[in-house]
Amino acid sequence: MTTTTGPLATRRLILQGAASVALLGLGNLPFAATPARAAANDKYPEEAFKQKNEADAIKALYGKTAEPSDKVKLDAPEIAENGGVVPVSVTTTLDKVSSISFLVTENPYALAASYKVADGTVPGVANRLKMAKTTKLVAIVEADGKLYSATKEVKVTVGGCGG
Amino acid sequence: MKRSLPLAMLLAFGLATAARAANEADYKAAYATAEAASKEAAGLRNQWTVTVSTLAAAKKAADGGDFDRATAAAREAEALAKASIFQAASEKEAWKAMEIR
Amino acid sequence: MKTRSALLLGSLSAALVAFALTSPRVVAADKVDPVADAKAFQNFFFQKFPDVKHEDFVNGPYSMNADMKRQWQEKEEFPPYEFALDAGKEMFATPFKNGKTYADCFPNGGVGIRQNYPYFDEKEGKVVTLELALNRCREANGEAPYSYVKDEMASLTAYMAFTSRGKPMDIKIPDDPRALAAFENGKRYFYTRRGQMNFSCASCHVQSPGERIRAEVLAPALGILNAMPIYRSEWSGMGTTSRRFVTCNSQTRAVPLEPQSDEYRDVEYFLSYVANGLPISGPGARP
Amino acid sequence: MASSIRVRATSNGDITEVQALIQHPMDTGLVKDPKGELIPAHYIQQLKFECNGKDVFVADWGTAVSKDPYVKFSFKGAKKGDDLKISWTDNKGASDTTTAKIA
Repeated sequence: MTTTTGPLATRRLILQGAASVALLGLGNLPFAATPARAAANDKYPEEAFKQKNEADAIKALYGKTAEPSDKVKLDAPEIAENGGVVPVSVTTTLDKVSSISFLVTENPYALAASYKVADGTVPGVANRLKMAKTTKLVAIVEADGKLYSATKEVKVTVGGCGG
Repeated sequence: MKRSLPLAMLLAFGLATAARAANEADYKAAYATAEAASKEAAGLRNQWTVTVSTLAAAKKAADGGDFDRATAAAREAEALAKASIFQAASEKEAWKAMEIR
Repeated sequence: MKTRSALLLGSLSAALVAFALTSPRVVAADKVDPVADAKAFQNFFFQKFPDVKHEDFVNGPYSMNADMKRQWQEKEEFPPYEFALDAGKEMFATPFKNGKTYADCFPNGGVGIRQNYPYFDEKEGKVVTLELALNRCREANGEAPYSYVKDEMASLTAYMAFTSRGKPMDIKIPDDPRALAAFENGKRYFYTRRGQMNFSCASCHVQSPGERIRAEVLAPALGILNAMPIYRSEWSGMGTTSRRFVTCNSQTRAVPLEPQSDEYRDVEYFLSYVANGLPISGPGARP
Repeated sequence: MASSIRVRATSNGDITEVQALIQHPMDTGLVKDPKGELIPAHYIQQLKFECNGKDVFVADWGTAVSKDPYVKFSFKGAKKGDDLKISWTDNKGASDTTTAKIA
């Protein structure tokens, strides 16, 4: 496994340090300080999960805004078979990805899930989310300190007989 | 459309509302006939959920002293019960029409 | 009160319309012929959906809608009924207080036999379903029976179904007039309209499978029980055949019967027999 | 009782694919029970995957993650037989952990 020594790693180190300082409240400084060892218990982004809308959640989580990119492949159903279990996944060809997040704009709290992607982990994740109603689904990928996003609409209807 | 005649009559009877305000006696009579019809529907194993809930609403309204609403609800419950009884009787043969052969 | 009577009017007019709509059909001789019924039943669906592979019918709504099938396949990678399956396997191995286990009650230790249920018990003269047999096994060994609509029963039937996955449904009708009567009674129940909605099982699962009723795509009746018990996202939990029958009834505003009443046992007998040859795919995941 | 975490970790060559299914109600705190009272929020907040002493993947979850949550990802740098340690903690401070061998 490539340990994080060598020039590439130090540049990454600085970047992470910068990113984490910017995140202030998140206090994952230990993450930057000891990347070589297992990342310390990075703090749960409490604040970000409290935000109601998408923009505030992204700001609380990353402290910057994202720009759409077709390098972020978001896969979600057109019509959810059930709003409680919506299979959603994202893959990306971007490299040096450090974080992936999902936001469901119409949910009571926009931020649904956020993943910290370590070095050597394939940048991609599949999970099952809840969606309150027809909504925009936004996937955010943090690569090399910049934020990229992809958006898709998922139709959700409530009730029905259960055929 | 021989079958629709009794249905129409049933409908008319169900919706006829008493002219003057209903009193407890009216309610008791209406509730008794509704309950009998509901028991018959249950006996045919073809009870409707709305019959049960309308009957309960009638009782609740009566307990609250609102005999107008209670009597109307009891009458409606009776009509629903009668409709489910009619449904059970007519389906005895009607189901064959849908059968895949 | 006005809305109630409007509702009543609506339901009665629906009943009238339905009578007019049902196309007159030649009334076949009244001799009960399950073999012919099964063939006609299967051909109806094979012709109505020519490009659905025969064994795919057991996947219910997913055989009718590609987008939903993809969502289902993603769920099947690590299905939500995994926990019920493990619980069922554990329960099957845990002996009763008297030291016996479920394996002692069933042929072949209960493994790989789900496709033969329900069967007609000639001693009792009635249909015996898997859920009934499991509870009878518990009672025979001094244990309290499980509820037919709760998780324990679903876990047990999930495990037994899993051990039969892929095996073709193989329901037998012995040459016994009572068995033919049970089959006919099940068929009648399946086609009989009930509830204020005035629907029969066939109104949804024969006349309009593949179409949507609100958000749900309706499953075809052919093979509809092959995936039982099912984990439904709607219930976010397991559902036995009994639970499915009871909820379907109340959705047409018909008061459900007791689980495992004769009508339910017979309609399960009818639906399983006409699906003979199609593979068992339980436990299933559904919307 | 078996662990609440079901995991499948399969490696082909350098990439290990990990799938996890966790038994947890993931209550949002916004749903009422049949008696009409709010069911308090009870959901997994953090789920960590650790292999060869390094956190390969950390999930921070909100209330919008489905009941009996599922997650799938892949990572490089592990081989068959390595241990993959999975642990979660929820907002009530409950936790569970399990270790799986990479097949």
